[in-house]
Formats: sequence, C-alpha cells, structure tokens
Amino acid sequence: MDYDFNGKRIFLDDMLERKKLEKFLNIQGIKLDKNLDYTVGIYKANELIATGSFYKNTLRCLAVKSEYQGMGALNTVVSNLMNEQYERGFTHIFLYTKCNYLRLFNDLGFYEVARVENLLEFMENKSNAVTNYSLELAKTSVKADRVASIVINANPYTLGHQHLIEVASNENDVVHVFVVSEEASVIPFLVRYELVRRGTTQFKNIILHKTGDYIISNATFPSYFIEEEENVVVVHAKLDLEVYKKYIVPALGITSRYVGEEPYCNVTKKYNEVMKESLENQGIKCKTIPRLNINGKAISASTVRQYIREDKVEEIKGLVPYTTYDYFRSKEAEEIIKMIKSRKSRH
Amino acid sequence: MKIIKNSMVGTLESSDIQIRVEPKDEVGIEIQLKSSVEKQFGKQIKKVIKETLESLGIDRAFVIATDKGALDCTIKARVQCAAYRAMGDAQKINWEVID
Amino acid sequence: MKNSIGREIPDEIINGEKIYESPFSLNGEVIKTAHRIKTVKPGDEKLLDSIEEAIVKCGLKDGMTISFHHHFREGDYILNMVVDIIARLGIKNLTLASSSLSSVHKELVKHIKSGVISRITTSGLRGELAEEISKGLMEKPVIIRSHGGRARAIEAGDIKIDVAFLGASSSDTYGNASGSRGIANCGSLGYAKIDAKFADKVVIITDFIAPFPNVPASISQMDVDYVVKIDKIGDPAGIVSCATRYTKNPKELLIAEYASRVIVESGYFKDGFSFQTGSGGSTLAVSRFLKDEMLNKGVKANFALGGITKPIVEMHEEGLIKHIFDVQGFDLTAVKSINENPNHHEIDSSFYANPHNKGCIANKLDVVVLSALEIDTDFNVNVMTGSDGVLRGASGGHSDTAACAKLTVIVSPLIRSRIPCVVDCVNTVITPGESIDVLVTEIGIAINPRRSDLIEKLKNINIPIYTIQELKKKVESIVGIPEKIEYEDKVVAIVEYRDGSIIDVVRKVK
Amino acid sequence: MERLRRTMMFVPGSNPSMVSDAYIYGADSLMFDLEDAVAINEKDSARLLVYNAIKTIDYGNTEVVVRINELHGPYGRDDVEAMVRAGVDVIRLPKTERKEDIYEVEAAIEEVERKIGREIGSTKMMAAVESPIGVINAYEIATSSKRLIGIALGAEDYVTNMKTKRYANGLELLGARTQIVIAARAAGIYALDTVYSDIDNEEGFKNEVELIKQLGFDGKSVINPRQIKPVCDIFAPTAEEIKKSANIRRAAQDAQKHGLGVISLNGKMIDKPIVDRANRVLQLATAVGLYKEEMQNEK
Repeated sequence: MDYDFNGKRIFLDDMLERKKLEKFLNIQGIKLDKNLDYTVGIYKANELIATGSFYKNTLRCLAVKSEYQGMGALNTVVSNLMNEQYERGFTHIFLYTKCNYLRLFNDLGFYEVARVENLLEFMENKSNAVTNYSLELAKTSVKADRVASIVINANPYTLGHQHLIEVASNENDVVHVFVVSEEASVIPFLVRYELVRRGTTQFKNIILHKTGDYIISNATFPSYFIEEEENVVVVHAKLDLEVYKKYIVPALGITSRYVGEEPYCNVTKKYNEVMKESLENQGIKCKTIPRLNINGKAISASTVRQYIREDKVEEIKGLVPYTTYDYFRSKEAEEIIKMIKSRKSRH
Repeated sequence: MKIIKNSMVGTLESSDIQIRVEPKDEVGIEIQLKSSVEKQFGKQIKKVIKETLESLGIDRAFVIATDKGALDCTIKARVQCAAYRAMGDAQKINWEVID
Repeated sequence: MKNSIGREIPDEIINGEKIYESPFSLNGEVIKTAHRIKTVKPGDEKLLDSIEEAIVKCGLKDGMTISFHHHFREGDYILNMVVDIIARLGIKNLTLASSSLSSVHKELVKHIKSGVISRITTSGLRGELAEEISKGLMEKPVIIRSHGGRARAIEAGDIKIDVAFLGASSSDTYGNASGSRGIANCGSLGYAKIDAKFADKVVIITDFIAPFPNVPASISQMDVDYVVKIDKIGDPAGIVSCATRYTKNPKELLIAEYASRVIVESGYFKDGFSFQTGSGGSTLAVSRFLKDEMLNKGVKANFALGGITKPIVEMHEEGLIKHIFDVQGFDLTAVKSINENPNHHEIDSSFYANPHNKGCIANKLDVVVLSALEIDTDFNVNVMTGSDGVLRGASGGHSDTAACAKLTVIVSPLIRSRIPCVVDCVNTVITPGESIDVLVTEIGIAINPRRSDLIEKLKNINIPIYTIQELKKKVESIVGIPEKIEYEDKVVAIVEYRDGSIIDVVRKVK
Repeated sequence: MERLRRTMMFVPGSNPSMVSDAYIYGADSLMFDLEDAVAINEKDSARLLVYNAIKTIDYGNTEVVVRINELHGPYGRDDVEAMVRAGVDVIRLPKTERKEDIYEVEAAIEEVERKIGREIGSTKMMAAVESPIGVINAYEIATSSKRLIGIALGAEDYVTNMKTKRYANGLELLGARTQIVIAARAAGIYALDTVYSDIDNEEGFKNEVELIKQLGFDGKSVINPRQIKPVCDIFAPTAEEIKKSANIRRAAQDAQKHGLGVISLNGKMIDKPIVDRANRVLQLATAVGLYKEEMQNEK
C-alpha cells in the first residue's frame, strides 16, 4: 500500500455513509447490493478512492475511482476482503464483477466460473476448482438416453417432492436428485438430505447429490436465500443456470430438468421461468410437474412447517411420506421442531 | 508437522505475496502460482516456497500463491506464517527452527 | 549480422536496409518525396455524410496505406471506427501507419486476423494488441519508429500514405482543422500535421463543425480533401491522460529531486537554457523541482519542448520559460494554454525531431529527462518491451531527444516490484547508450563513462555516485537474478532508429 | 563520531514494500512498528516479515529500530525473541512508565542474547514515554540501562491522558518535551520528538520541527518520507556556523599536531564542549552536503 492510502471499514447502517457509497458506486456504473455483510473503503486523505464488499462468500460492489485505477487500490480492497473472509471461515471465495474486468481479477488470483453475457462475471479464487468439481460429479454419471435432474430444498421432504421424483423416475433411465446443501433453511441440510434418502429408496434409478457451491448456493443464486429486487433475481437465476449448463449438464449427460409447479414463492417462480428459457435454448427439456393436491390444496413444505409450528404434527401425515412423518414423531426431531417453532422465515 | 486447516497470509499489494496453504493427503508440496513476474522469477518463487515448508518439516501441503513481485525474504516470511497458522492455533512458533 | 551495438539483426530482416552505426552516421543529403493530389475548384464541396463515403471517394483499395494520429490517446474512437468500416467494405491487405497505438485499439486484433490490416508501423503498442503481436499475430513484423523517425520516413517516402484519416476537435466544412475549440479537445495536432502535408488523400473527421474560417488551424484547408462529421470523436477523459497527475509517491519524488540536482550541477543549467521533461511520474515531477531551483537561482529557460504538461505551462505563465514548443499536449492546462499564450507554439513532428531536415528544434535542446523500462550496463535504453519481452511501450521521442540534447538524463527506479531496471542487456534497444549521459535512481546515480566532463562536474554532488555495473550488482543482490526470457526466431517487430537504420528487432516470446 | 538521529521513520511492520524500501529515503533511523500500526490478526505475520527483512536486507548505515508490543501482552515476548535473533540494532519499548519496565525487557533481551550467543548488551534499547507518569519518571527511565540510546515522546496517548488534544502551537506538550530533553541530556542519551501526522500540512510540520530543535531535541519521528527533507534542512547548520566550526576543528587538529595542550583560536581558549559542538555542526552539515572536509581544505 502507498504511504498515503489507508483502508477503513464502512458501516452501511450509517445512512450517511451508505448514501456516500451508493453515489460513489453509481458513478462507476455499479449498484449497491441490498444485502452485504461487510464493506471496506480505501481512502487517500479523506477521499474515498476504492471500495469493495461481500455477502457470505461472494465479493461484490468492487470499484475504484477512475483516476486512481491502475495504482493498486483494487489489490488493497481485495486483500482486505479476503482477509476478512478467512477470518470468518470462508476460504473458497467467489466474486461478481463486470464482464470486462476478467483480466484484472485474473491477476488477483481469481478465475472465471461462468458469465452472464454483458451483465456479470462470476469468478472463484481457485483455478480449476469448478472443473474438478465437475470431474468428481462425472464419476457418478450413468450413460443413458434419458437423464433427468431435479433440485430440491426439501424443507422438509413431502409427498409433493416424492411425486416429482416419481414422475421423473418413471419417464427416465436415470434421475439425479440434488438437495440444496446451503444452510439457510430451518431444517439442517443433513436432516433434509437424510429424509430425502429415506423417502426415495423405492426408486431404483435415482442418484442423490448435495448441491454444493455451484447449484442454488449463496454464491450462484443468492436471491433464493435473501430478499432481492426482481431484476436482480433474474440475473442471479441466469448465473446459476449458466453454471449448471456449463459444468453440471455435461458432467452427468443431463437431458432434462424437472421442477414442481410453484404457486407461492415468487423467487422460485421467476427462477423457473428463466430456467425454461435458458435450458431449452440448449436443448435440455424442462418439465414443470403440477403440484400434487390433497383435499383440493397443493402440498407445500411451508404448510408442513406451519403444522409443526402449531404443534399439529399429526396433521402432516397426509402431506409427507411415512419416513418424514416417522422422523418428526421421533425423539431425534425434538430439537428441530423447537427451531421450526422459533423461526418464522421464508425457509 | 502437519497442515490441518486452510490459512492465508499476505496481500495482493505490490511487493507482497498472498500465500494460501491447504491440507493435502498425499505426500508432496503442490504449488499453484500466479505471479506478475512469473517469467523472470517463477521457478525461484516456487523454490523458496517449497524450501521454506520443508525446513519446517512439512511434506504435504497445497499452496496457492498470488505474487506481486515479493522479494525472497518476504515470500519466506509469508510462507512461514501461513504454515504456522495452518498447523493450528496451538502451534507456537519455534524460533530455533525458523532461525 | 550484428550492428555496432551488438544487436543481432537477421539477414532476411536487413534485406538491403541499413543497420545502425552511430547516432548521426546517416546524416548527409536526402531527397524528399512529393505527393499526388487532386485539385479543388471553387464551388467544390468537401463535407461528406459518412466515413464510408469518404473511404469510397478516396478510392481506398487493397494494399494501400492508411494513417491516423494518436492525439486522442486512450480516448480515441476514430481508428476503430474507420477500420471497422473499411473491413465492412471488404478492403484488405492494408498498411496501418499510425503515429502510435494504444490499449483502446485492441479491436485491431480481429482486423489483422481477417486480413484487413497486414502491416503496421507505429511508435507505440500497448495492451491486448501488443500482446497478440508479441505472440506472433502478424506475418510481417511491425516497424517501430520514433516520432522524429516517422516524420523522416514520411518525408523520404519510406511511408507513403494513401489516405490519412485525421481526427480533429473542430473543423470548418472546408477542412481548416484544429485540436481546440471543439467538444473533445486535445490541443496540439503536431503528429497529424505531417500526415496532412504528405498523404495523397486527407480526410478530417470531427464532431464539431466550426464556422468558416476555423482559424488558427493546425491543418490547413489546402491539404484537406474531405470533411466528415460524426457523433463523437473520442472520450475526453481518455484523451487527457492521467499519466500527468502530479505524483506523491515518495520514490518517484526522490528520483525527481535527484534528477533536478543533477541538472543544476551539470553546467547546462543557466539562464536561457532549454529542456524537455516527459509525462510519467518522476519525469513530470522533475519540472516541479527544477522550478524551485530556477526561482532560487534566478535562472530562466529559453524554451521547453515536447509533450506539454501543466507544470510547464505554469512556469511559462510565471515567466520562467519564454517559449513552449508543443508537439502534443497532455492535459487540459496544456490544451488551454496553446490557444491563449502567444509564445506557446504548435509544432509538427518534423520540426520537433526529424533528423533529416535542415535542423529540428531538438537540435537546440540542452537538457532532456526521459524514463526507461530497462537500461543496461552499456546505457542502452528500452522503453518498448517489458522485462518479460512483451511489447508494451512506445519509442516516442526518446531516441530523438536523447541523440540531440546536450544532457540526457534517464530517471528510473532501480526495481519495479521485483523487476530489475538495470540489467546486463536490455530486451530491446530503443535508444543507444552513446546518447545517454546520466541514470538517476532512488539510491543514486550512474554517469556514462563517455562523459568524463560530467563525471568531473558532478563529483561533489550530494547524491551517491555508482558505476552502472555497481548499480546492476546492487539490484541483483536485492531481487536475485531473473531467468532469461526465451525467444523464438520469428521477428515480430523491427525497431528503426530515427535515421532509418535498424537498431534492433523484437522476437516472438516463447 | 556519534550517530545522527535527526529522523526516525515509522514503517508499518506489516507492509513488505515499505519494509524493504524504507532505507532509500535517507532517514537516520528506521522504526519498524509491530505495535500500533499492526492489526491484531497480523501480529504474527508482521513479526515474521520484519524478522526476515532484517536478516536479509542490507540497510546500510541506517539504524534499524523495532517497536515491540508490550511485554506483558500476548505478543511482546515473541517480538523480543524474533528481533534479537534477527539482529536488530535497537528495540523500542512502547508506553514506558518506570524503570522496571526497562529492566523486564532488558532481561528478556539478555535471555535471547545468551541463548543464541549474541554479545550481551549489543542489542540497544530506547524508551517511548507516552503517559504523565512516564514523563514524571523520565530521568529514572533514561538512566535505567546502559542499553538505552534514547528516550522519545509519544504524544497521542499522552495528550489523551492529559485530557487535552494536540494544538498547532504545541503548548500542551511543552512540559513533557522539556522534561524529556532535560532527562535525556542529564543521562547523556538522545531525545527524540513525537510524530506529526498531518502529512499534507508542511508549514505546520516545519514549525514544529523548529520548535523541537530550539528545545534541544536530537530529532523527530516521521511517518512519511516526504517529512525527512524538511527536518534535515531545519537541523542543517548555517554557512556561518559551518565556517566557524570548521575553524575550531582546524585549530583543534593543529593543536594536536603540534602537541599543544591548550587549543586557542583568535586569542580565545577553546574547551572540549566547544570542540564537540563544532564536530556535531560539521557532522550535520556533511549529512546534507553542505560540508566536505577536503572541499573546505582545498579552498
């Protein structure tokens, strides 16, 4: 760092600071993201000359005042953010930037994962990490003509999910089922995953996976976990699907993706819309399966959680496979039921 | 000496090197280097990283180094520190070994 | 074959051309060429609707030579625009004779690949275009010429420009064009003036049509065939380069201070002296330190030359410099001054530094301060290729002013991040060591042993003095010895000395 | 000849570019900071960085000082161990309040010197006084160890403790500065003044340097290379002083050459303090290029 530069954390709940930063970013053609965990500013005397932020493990809103570009201010910003990331336990770090900055971040040790043309460059801090992931994934690949894929959060696993998997299972040779592994839901991933496993043993042609860093994760599709404006959701969805098409589809030879019809959640609805267009462009079939109705009402995981919250565990019997029901009756579920009761979030 | 967790030391600023050390199962020190002076000093940088780790008795590690023209003594300092951090908090620096 | 400074020039590159011997070995008699023009009658209109129409009317054909100037620097829109249209018209195999090229011209890569451009001569190459050329993008090597050397080559007919596309900040419909009084202003059009004088066809491209007559004009109506108005000739922010900000970097300041002390003690610093400083961090800062010394000692300069920056203008306006000779203005202050100050003169590149006219202004220069990417123990200077051997610089007026000035000072840090700047042998020679007098670094200076007079004059200076070999050893002890860059045989660029002889070649990097 | 300590440049110990470059700016001493300038989570990396730099880089005639963290905290002992091993010239203690603080660090230094076979006592020390009690105890601190080369004022903490802040005229520091210079002079060690942090205020900086020169300080702590030249310029003697001092030296040399017991010049007797003072003036003049022995003799 220069003798004259110094870095300071910016707290965005200070509205005055927030306004200043917003203005600074707008001049560089960047919008201040709604959800940020940490922001740093580089100052020369009292003048803000560069900034960067992150949400979870994704660096964002990186900008350097034009007359200070090429003087190493960005290096300072990224170093500061990475340091803070490591402090918080994130060592696999991603970043969002504009497409024309690829080389700049390349020099800082970031490598392209995927891009949404003209909108967003998505990079990570390890070369070949995504390729290695894709190679690992390919080891589970089964050669077949009809290879379906499904991504579910299963919070928790219901008859609706089971129906979706069943339809896909009947119509295909192989079905890859991905359970969202990001810990943003009230039910921990390991439980969600286990309930899916127990509830799918009857299907002989399915392969279970966790989604990991590259499918519906905080990095690839943050709007699934946090509230965002609609145009942001669309960009995030496009990004998630670019990664999906570039690395997941070829690794497993996927020919179709199944989704449940989404009557409630706007984010998921939007995602599904974008998905249809994005995947079918590349010749991957996209099948939307109507929700399973019980007593004229579509089954949803949130209804199940609502019953649990209201201490009506018996009521979920008709909505979930017996494996899920048994689990919630068992002693091991006590902790989780408590957690469901104490939380009232979307997930 | 064993690397048990991911660690990072250093910055991406001019004359510095960012060293990230990660555990590795198989024997060997694998280095992924990105350097602004790769053509002129790439081999030397890798050599310093490797020798520094070996002198600490580390025989397996994955190192990601992003170099901005650091001098050898800086590389050594960064690697030593990253290694100690990656060996866990309890690991107190043994100055006899460093010296 | 090796030239006099030991650079190996392949025979197929020499191919009948001269190789470098010494700075003034080719000064003798020359013949200047003339150009073919189509005369203009009363009532003829020059204003055309589009660049495309201008290209067609100029009769541009396969194999011809087109030229541009680089006064809009990184803000230039014109070159990319014109070459795009040429490509669309299906014209191929052109020679591009730009005064310089920069990062913004990376669009050329695709036009080279598709065969629209097959030869290039320029002063500078930067960014992606430069990297691609270093990797062997072009079949024919690029010819690197200094500013004075380009003027010489044009006048001698070595470069025969068929059509010059010259951007101007303002122009009237009859072709009186200027770098001022428009929307995107660049001040002096020094490098374009020579194209206008010697090209067969001249097209002025502007985004501001001024009422007739647009005077004083940098380019006169009598040299212009057509005028085209477009929406935007360039990005003003990119035109005024940020390289001219006054540095606060302590290392650059230290080097600048040392350089100014060298100048003061050299014996050339006296009333009526003349000087040129560049636009980089240290070179620009030298002006500031010189100014203090001039004020302290009551010394005034007769003229300042070159690329002109704010500190020079300020000294002029404060009466410390009598005349400014401006071939290129680097910032808004320079742009403004050239219009307002009667003794701030716009000059063309031949007047600036052409070795083969009857006396360029550089010949009258006492002191020049120049930068370097690398300098070797023979004092040869490289400002063209990085230490990785990749093209990323410009010949500029470096070798011109170094050859002419009585005192040539090179300012350079000893080390840039880990890269040594003092080396055994530079990757590319732009300026031969015999033109260089003093190297100034942050730890001390080295004086060219050829200048025993300077060694004597500077012996009591309060700056550590080393031999250049000592500096090289010192730097190696700090950074270590870098691996040698490996080259292939293929030549990607030929470096022409200002007199037209071949001083070096740049080879493809392995 | 005694060392000049007109400028001691503070360099953050966590910044490799500054640590490896700092010597080029001509500061008399460099102070690599492991304390305030280094974030808690970089204490380990800064220590290793400075350690390796001192071991490897040739700092020439520049004195290398390291400011360590306080001994009783989690970092101080490692700092001492690393720096003595690295071969640092001077260890600077922060926040010194009484002579016992010096004793403790001295013991820690000696332990390492013994362990590695470095000459006992070769690692020098200096103390920074940053509190009212430290100022009160300045003389006791200044005389507490043979290793001490100097005592410095750290003003930021001091003014906070004094329930004031820093003002342009420096009145709030007058007491502390006087006390420290007196203590240093009485103990025969150097007195160094605190930093001036507004680097863009050249005028204010120069005024402060004039003031501390007048008070008798040997030098000033600086935080930016740009502050070095003004200090040297202000500490540089005038042409008149140089001429006078050169003559005193000539007279002294002449007396020695001819075996005269008494030095006299223009009929006045010259005693040792005057010769010392003249030598010091010439040393300051030489350092800024205003005086060269052979040059003077030629004329």
